[in-house]
Amino acid sequence: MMVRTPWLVAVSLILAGHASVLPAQETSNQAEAAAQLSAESVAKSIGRAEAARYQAAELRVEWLETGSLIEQARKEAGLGHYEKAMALADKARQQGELAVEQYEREAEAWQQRVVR
Amino acid sequence: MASKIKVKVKLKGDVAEVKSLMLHPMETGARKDPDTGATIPAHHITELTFSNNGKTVMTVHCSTAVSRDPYFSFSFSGAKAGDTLAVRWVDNTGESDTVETVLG
Amino acid sequence: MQLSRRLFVRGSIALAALWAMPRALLAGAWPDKAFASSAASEAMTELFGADQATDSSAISLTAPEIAENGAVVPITVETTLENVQSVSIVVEKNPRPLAVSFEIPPGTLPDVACRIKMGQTSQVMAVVKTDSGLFSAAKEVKVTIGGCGG
Amino acid sequence: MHRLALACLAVALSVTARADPEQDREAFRAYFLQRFPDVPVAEYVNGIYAIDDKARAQWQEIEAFPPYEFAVEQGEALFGQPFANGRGYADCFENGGIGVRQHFPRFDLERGEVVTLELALNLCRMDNGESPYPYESDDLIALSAYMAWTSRGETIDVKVPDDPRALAAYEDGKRFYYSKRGQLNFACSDCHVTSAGSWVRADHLSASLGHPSHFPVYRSKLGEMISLHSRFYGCIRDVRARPLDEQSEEYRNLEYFLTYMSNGLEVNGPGARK
Repeated sequence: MMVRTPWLVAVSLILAGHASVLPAQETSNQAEAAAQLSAESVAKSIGRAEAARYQAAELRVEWLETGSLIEQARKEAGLGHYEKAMALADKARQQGELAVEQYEREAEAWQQRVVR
Repeated sequence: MASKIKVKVKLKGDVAEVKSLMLHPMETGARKDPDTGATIPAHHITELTFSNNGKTVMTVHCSTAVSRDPYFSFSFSGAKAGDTLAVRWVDNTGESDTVETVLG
Repeated sequence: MQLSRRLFVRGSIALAALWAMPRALLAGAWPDKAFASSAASEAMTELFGADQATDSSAISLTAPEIAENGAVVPITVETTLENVQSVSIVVEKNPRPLAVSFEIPPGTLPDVACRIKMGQTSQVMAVVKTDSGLFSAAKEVKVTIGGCGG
Repeated sequence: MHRLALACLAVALSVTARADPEQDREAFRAYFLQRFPDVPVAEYVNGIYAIDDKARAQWQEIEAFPPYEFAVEQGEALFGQPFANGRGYADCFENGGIGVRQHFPRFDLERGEVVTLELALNLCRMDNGESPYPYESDDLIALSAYMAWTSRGETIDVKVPDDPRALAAYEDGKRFYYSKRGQLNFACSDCHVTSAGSWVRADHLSASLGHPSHFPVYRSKLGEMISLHSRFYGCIRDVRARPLDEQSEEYRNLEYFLTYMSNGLEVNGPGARK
């Protein structure tokens, strides 16, 4: 009865990993590109993230951290840390998109889990 | 609410089984306010006394390691219906609370 | 009573003879030094004048094996020892190990329960003082952190 | 022709799948009874303590003198205080509000929505010219605790009236319950049906059967009383989704579905939890 379920943890980790864009994954090419980032392009990314978040929020399926990621992105952008701000905004946008995908998938998938 | 101490006594022969629960934050002084980050000062009951018809039947000395909304139970002999059991605590800020109950 | 305690607090070496006396019981006041001690043995010495207690099977200490919640750990201590003067609960790994001390006058039964906080997995010791010395029983209580409920 | 028959069959199937709360309830209950054959059905109202012996002993120590008694006392005092217009809570409920917890949440045909006990209390206040309580208010939770207390031992009896709106609300709660959400991609049912009895980090997962029977609860961790919707809020946050507000339509519908699943069990609120 009291069986540990590593799969629960494993699934969470996989999903958490899938949904994150880790700065460590950035290559030197990206670093070069980052040097060319402007306040304008960062603002655009933040705008896209905000739009994705909004779409998820409208469906009432927004993820927990998306809003604070955008907030952090704005803060970093304000400090001129464009690379950091971009990574945060992209992560937030991805979260917004994944939440909407999750919602669409669940439109039918939930039926499979009903106890019958 | 009047007193923030609740006490329940069961008489079994001349033995009184006493259970008592009181509302108190029992702050350790190590906790931080999650909003402001400021340390919440220690605020805890230091001494709790139970006396039956004026005679002390239990004194409890507490540290901050006593849980929030403290609970204590004990038993004493020589009790009878009609006795008055008084419970009183004082805390490190000098606040106190007291309640009396008649054994039934 | 208050006076003898004050004298003691001043720490006069001339009063070293008093060291062995249980100050808390002597004074009947809140044993601040014992409660402030950061080591179990120090707290014991402050409270009882000795840091050693004899293991006793006459003490029954009920505490959970795994605490459901470190903030509320129910503890019960009962003993068949006679002439009990106090029952104290010491949590070795708490920042201040002495958690609570019950002073038991004649006529009150040595059967007490309370709920305490534990910061981490630790030995929990019940120390019973009788007219013939200090006795103890101990048990490890595991404290786990995290999850949804905790 | 063949295709048409299949389509008809599909429609017929989806209608039966959607339209029978009672069938859902029987299946839900049977699932847990089969999963934990040693646990008597009446025990499920004790949540995790129905299936975890060690935690149960500690919970019983707390129940020996539970801190929620202060909330019950506070709730009773508030319940008896008349409004400015001289009327009181007792005037808003059947049987003067005593022993009625088991009928909540109910589908209000006039309002066309699910009315939980907390919402009913606030509607009562507003109907009598008082301002509603914020849903996290201690006073509102105390009132709810008192009303649960007076209903202890009553059998949970939530009804889905024969009205498409009521059925839709029930169905919406059911969909919410079984839908994955949040970054961790969990549905309520993933933890509290499929994995009930298993561990998540340091916690043992409770069974959903009986979940709503004991609210509001005193949370030792917080040192305060919380509502069922505050627990929903916590669970949703734990799967890393942004929680919805207490008494949102979604949470009310979820409570409706979840409580219907526990029909036949006893009200035993308020409760004590870690």
